[in-house]
Amino acid sequence: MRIVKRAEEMMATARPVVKLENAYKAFGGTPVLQGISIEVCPGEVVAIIGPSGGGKSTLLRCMTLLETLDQGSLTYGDIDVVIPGADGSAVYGTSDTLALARQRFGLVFQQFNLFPHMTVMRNIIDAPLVVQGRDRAEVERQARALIQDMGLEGCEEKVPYQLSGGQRQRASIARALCMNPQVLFFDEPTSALDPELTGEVLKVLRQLAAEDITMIVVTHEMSFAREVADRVVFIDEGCVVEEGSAEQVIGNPSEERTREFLLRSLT
Amino acid sequence: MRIVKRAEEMMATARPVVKLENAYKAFGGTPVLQGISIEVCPGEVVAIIGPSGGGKSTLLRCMTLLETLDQGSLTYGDIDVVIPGADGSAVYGTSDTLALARQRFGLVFQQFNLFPHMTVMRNIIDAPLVVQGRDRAEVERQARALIQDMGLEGCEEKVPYQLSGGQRQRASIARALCMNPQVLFFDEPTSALDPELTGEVLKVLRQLAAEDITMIVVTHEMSFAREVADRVVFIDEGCVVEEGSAEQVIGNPSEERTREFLLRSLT
Amino acid sequence: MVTLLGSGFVTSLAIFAFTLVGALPLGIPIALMRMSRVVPVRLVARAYISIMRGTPLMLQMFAVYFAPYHLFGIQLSPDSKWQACLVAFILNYAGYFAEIYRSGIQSIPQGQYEAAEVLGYSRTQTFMRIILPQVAKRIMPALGNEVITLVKDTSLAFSIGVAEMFSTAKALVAAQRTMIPFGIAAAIYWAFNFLVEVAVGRIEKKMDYYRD
Amino acid sequence: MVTLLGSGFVTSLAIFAFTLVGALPLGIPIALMRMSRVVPVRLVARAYISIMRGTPLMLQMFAVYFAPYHLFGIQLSPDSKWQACLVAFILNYAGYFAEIYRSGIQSIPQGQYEAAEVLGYSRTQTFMRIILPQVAKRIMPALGNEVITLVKDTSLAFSIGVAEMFSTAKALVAAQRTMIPFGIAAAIYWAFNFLVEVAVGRIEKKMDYYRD
Amino acid sequence: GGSPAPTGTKAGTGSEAAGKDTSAVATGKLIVGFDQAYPPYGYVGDDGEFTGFDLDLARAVAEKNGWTVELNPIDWDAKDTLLNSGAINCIWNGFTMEGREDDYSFSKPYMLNKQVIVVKKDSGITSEADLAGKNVITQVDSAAWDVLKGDQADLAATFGALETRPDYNTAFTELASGATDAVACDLSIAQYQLATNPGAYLQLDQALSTENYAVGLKKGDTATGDKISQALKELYEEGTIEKLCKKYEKDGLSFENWILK
Ligand SMILES: Nc1ncnc2c1ncn2[C@@H]1O[C@H](COP(=O)(O)OP(=O)(O)OP(=O)(O)O)[C@@H](O)[C@H]1O
Ligand SMILES: Nc1ncnc2c1ncn2[C@@H]1O[C@H](COP(=O)(O)OP(=O)(O)OP(=O)(O)O)[C@@H](O)[C@H]1O
Ligand SMILES: [Mg+2]
Ligand SMILES: [Mg+2]
Repeated sequence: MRIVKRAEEMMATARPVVKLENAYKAFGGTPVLQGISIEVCPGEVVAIIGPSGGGKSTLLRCMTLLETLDQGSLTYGDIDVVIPGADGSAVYGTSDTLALARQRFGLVFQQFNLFPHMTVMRNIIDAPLVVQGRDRAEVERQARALIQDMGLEGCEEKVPYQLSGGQRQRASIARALCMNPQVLFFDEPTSALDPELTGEVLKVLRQLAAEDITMIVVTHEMSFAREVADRVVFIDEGCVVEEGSAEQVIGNPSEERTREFLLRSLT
Repeated sequence: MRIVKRAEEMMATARPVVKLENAYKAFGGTPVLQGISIEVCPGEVVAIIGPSGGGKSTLLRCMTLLETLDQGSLTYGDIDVVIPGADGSAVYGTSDTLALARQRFGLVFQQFNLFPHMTVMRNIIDAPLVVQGRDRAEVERQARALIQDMGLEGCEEKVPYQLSGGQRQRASIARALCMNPQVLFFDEPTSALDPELTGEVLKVLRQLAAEDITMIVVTHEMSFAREVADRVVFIDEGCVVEEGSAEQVIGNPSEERTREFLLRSLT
Repeated sequence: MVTLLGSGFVTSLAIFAFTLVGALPLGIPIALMRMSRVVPVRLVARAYISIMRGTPLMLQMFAVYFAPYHLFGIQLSPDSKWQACLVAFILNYAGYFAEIYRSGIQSIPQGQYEAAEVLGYSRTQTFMRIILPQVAKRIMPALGNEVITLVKDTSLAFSIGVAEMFSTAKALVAAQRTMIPFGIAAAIYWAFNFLVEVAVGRIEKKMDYYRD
Repeated sequence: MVTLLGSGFVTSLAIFAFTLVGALPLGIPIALMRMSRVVPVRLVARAYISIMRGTPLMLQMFAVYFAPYHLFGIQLSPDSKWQACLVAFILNYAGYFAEIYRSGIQSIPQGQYEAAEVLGYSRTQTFMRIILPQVAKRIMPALGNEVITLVKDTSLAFSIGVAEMFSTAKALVAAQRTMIPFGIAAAIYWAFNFLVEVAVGRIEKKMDYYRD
Repeated sequence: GGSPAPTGTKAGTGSEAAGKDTSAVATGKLIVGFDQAYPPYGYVGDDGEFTGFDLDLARAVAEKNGWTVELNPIDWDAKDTLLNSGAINCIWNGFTMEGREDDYSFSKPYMLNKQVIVVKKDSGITSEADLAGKNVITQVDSAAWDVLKGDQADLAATFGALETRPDYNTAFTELASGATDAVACDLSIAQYQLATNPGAYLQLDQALSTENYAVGLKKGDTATGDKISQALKELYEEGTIEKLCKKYEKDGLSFENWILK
């Protein structure tokens, strides 16, 4: 049932849902992103891999507007979120523009960031009700379906501290999905999951891909990347070292650095 | 270089460093541990695997005295930490006994729990200096070696919030190791690590095993369990479903439940 | 004597209640302004808090009470002292509450703001739905301190002639040359503050259903 | 006039300094007792805090001052009022500080205690090395509130005849039939409290190097 | 009423021009500001009502003049501002006029008062000379304080220390407990203390001063002052004053001290 979509095909057929160009970002003088460009088309699933500290999370945070870029441009479909200014520094759009863009994407945090004072159910339905103003019955139906998909039955009325690590992560995935985003970012979505659940989450991600939801997934599980991604981007020291289909990058990397990284890993 | 030690061999030669018998634990009426027994011999590496919510973290927390058992007994070498009372409920030793036992083990948390106000270096050396009263120069030498082993060079003077997810986890491993524990517990030590680093951590764990440090590792990475563990324990719904060598449990499980779990997983 | 103190206590209670109702909400915008990124807004809030906390409430009460007369020559009516008293109390306590709110708000981990931001919550929604409920739990003990101080500060109302319990006790001490009225006043204060403590404790307990 | 107020202010300052030096540390064991698992210990601490916060400091000062005479018939010396004043202030403020400490201590995530416990830190070490430094950061604003209240509460010392600045101002107001001494007193208070705010702000900033 | 501001162009408070005339003659309402903790002149009675010699006088005077009366207990520190702003229009509370002539208009003085010194009986102090090097306290902003800072400054200079307390109640507790050696106070207060603690205290024979009580009014409000003086005189002639003095005799009031005849 897997929908095979090659990056090249897709680029030809549709305008990218999100496009980052030439992104630079430094923390207190230390460069973390050094001219990264990424373009993702509707329905595409992109896996971002690379060594720890290479800038993967920072990249995601810049694309989800949690960190500000120093230089570069960022577009969500027809929305110009960041454009390069005259002196090259990044110029952000109005807060309305940013709010509009935020409706297009969701993010699952590496540390989950569930709301500790809300039950799992409330965590999932609150934003759809409050931010999107959707119908309560409909939102709850969707939430229940998501809870089912994520294997969280029985946890609806628990608060986050009562959940196991994996349960927390799945709740936070369900929360992001319930907003029906066009693009979904994941920061290591399976890092706290056992293999069984990793399989479950993979199924959900595939289903989402079939529903034409674009996904950008930072992961360090090569098998997961291979399974789920249409395209793999290898990032190290704030640069895109190599990118292409999973078979290409993971199976037969052309760059020395990638090969080294993969060789030293377990899989 | 891998040291192959079979569980059966070891049990015959040495008295267990930690022994948990017949452990029961419930959270507000919901049973989480339902009569688990585990015995680990010096230098042995035990991997605990099983589905999310199965009670792995709770088991570790009970063994590290962070949760109190409802029933059962717990022994660290010659120290009786918990003995069963007349009515079957667990009876804990004096606080001196518990303190003595704590010197024998270390724990790497799933959520790291680094001290946010201390630099990485300080996080690592503070307990050895303060709790164990060791010589400062010696502790710092060891800490520097651990920082090297963990690939944390350059992060010595950073505080936790400035670290990436993987860096945090490695810092917390280094912190536990610097206490020179006899038994080390890990709750998903590689969950935030990329494959490359997983390999590194694996190397460290192997080295520790060679130094006769006993390890109990909760993990959901089968390949990791297979690589590192002398023995694998599969836990579901608070019970030990199956246990044996990695080849046995992961490669050729005898229980239906285990097979199902492994089949549905990716590896 | 007890009835006399009792009726004084009703006045104290009224000041207490009105001040809470006014100052607890008013402290929120002040705390937010105090943390604003817009420098003039932040400075205004800082100055406000600084003056309200930094000068004696008694003098603030004088200022509020007599300002209409001194500045505009408006004659005071017997009602005005009651109004002035409440205005001064509310303005003053809002300054204290603002700082307590700020301490709570700043202790909420960044991740909570980020999660709310990505989910599209507006700043107001983030504050009301995500931050404030968690802040409430954290600041309860400090808030209890301030509320209990307020109970006793009601005695300052007498500086502009609002006769509350403590001034009544003072008058009785003078008339009867015994410390007993003070003792009774202390007991009444303490009993009421005990209720406040119990109430605060109950709220704390109610919010104990979750941990961070 | 300003010199008169100035010398009163020195007294205020002395009360302020001694109270801080005494009450800030004293609050810690009280807070810990308040959170103790041993019920009687906890109840004693609760009662202490309840009485200290629940009854007026002025009456506590009377009680401390006159208790030796009324209870034991001990003759007081002219020095005793100064000692009584300090004892009452310290005991009173320790109660307030204890509650602030408690709010901070309880807001530290459980994981920090667990990490310390597993590493073998004793309860004291955990508290001093892991918890307190993080608490300090969180409670700064609330502590600022209380410290600033203390500056102004020094005026209560006059109830047992310790002539501090505000009572001097009052006497001047009465003698000169003008509110100007009050204005000056307010300015001095405010200036000093401004310094306190700056100091608290600087400490806050210094602890800003980390986040949770 | 809209009658013009009272006479006296040098009236102290500048903003008067902007305000209405709030005097009792203009409004027909006597708003009495008093310290409710100052027996026997003004205090809270056992029944909870404001009572006291001066308050009774105020009621009687108001009745004579056809004014309504409002009793307003005040914080003594705020009396000047309250009077100037019109929140009260007289201060009637054992109010000594000596030394205050420039700040208020007064009725005619009606009562004689003395400032005296009280010591412990067994202290060995029997005269002003014995007070040398001793601690003396008095109430803050009291007539005794004014005297010791003014006419009797030479005597005060011989004291070990001269301090103030918020109220005489505290002062006498200190005297009893030995924290101080002497209290300087009004005659009526001294007599009350001597009466209620027989054998404990001794009043020095020599008075620090004699002075007069009068009703204090906003500077320039001589019209009300005249009306009050007139009414007090009539009350004396009717014998009402003598009855009132009897009523408060146990609190140290004496008809002999009445001077407005
Ligand atoms: N707030 C910050 N201040 C300073 N340095 C930071 C900050 N956040 C991240 N860094 C540094 O930036 C680099 C990239 O961090 P990032 O979190 O993007 O890595 P990552 O690729 O996500 O790693 P991991 O796989 O371990 O999560 C790291 O060296 C990290 O120490
Ligand atoms: N404090 C608590 N209160 C109530 N229930 C709890 C609490 N802690 C854990 N549980 C429940 O106990 C069960 C076991 O949790 P535990 O954390 O041990 O699972 P786990 O095997 O470590 O899972 P994971 O692989 O997801 O980390 C879960 O169903 C969880 O919801
Ligand atoms: Mg990361
Ligand atoms: Mg777990």
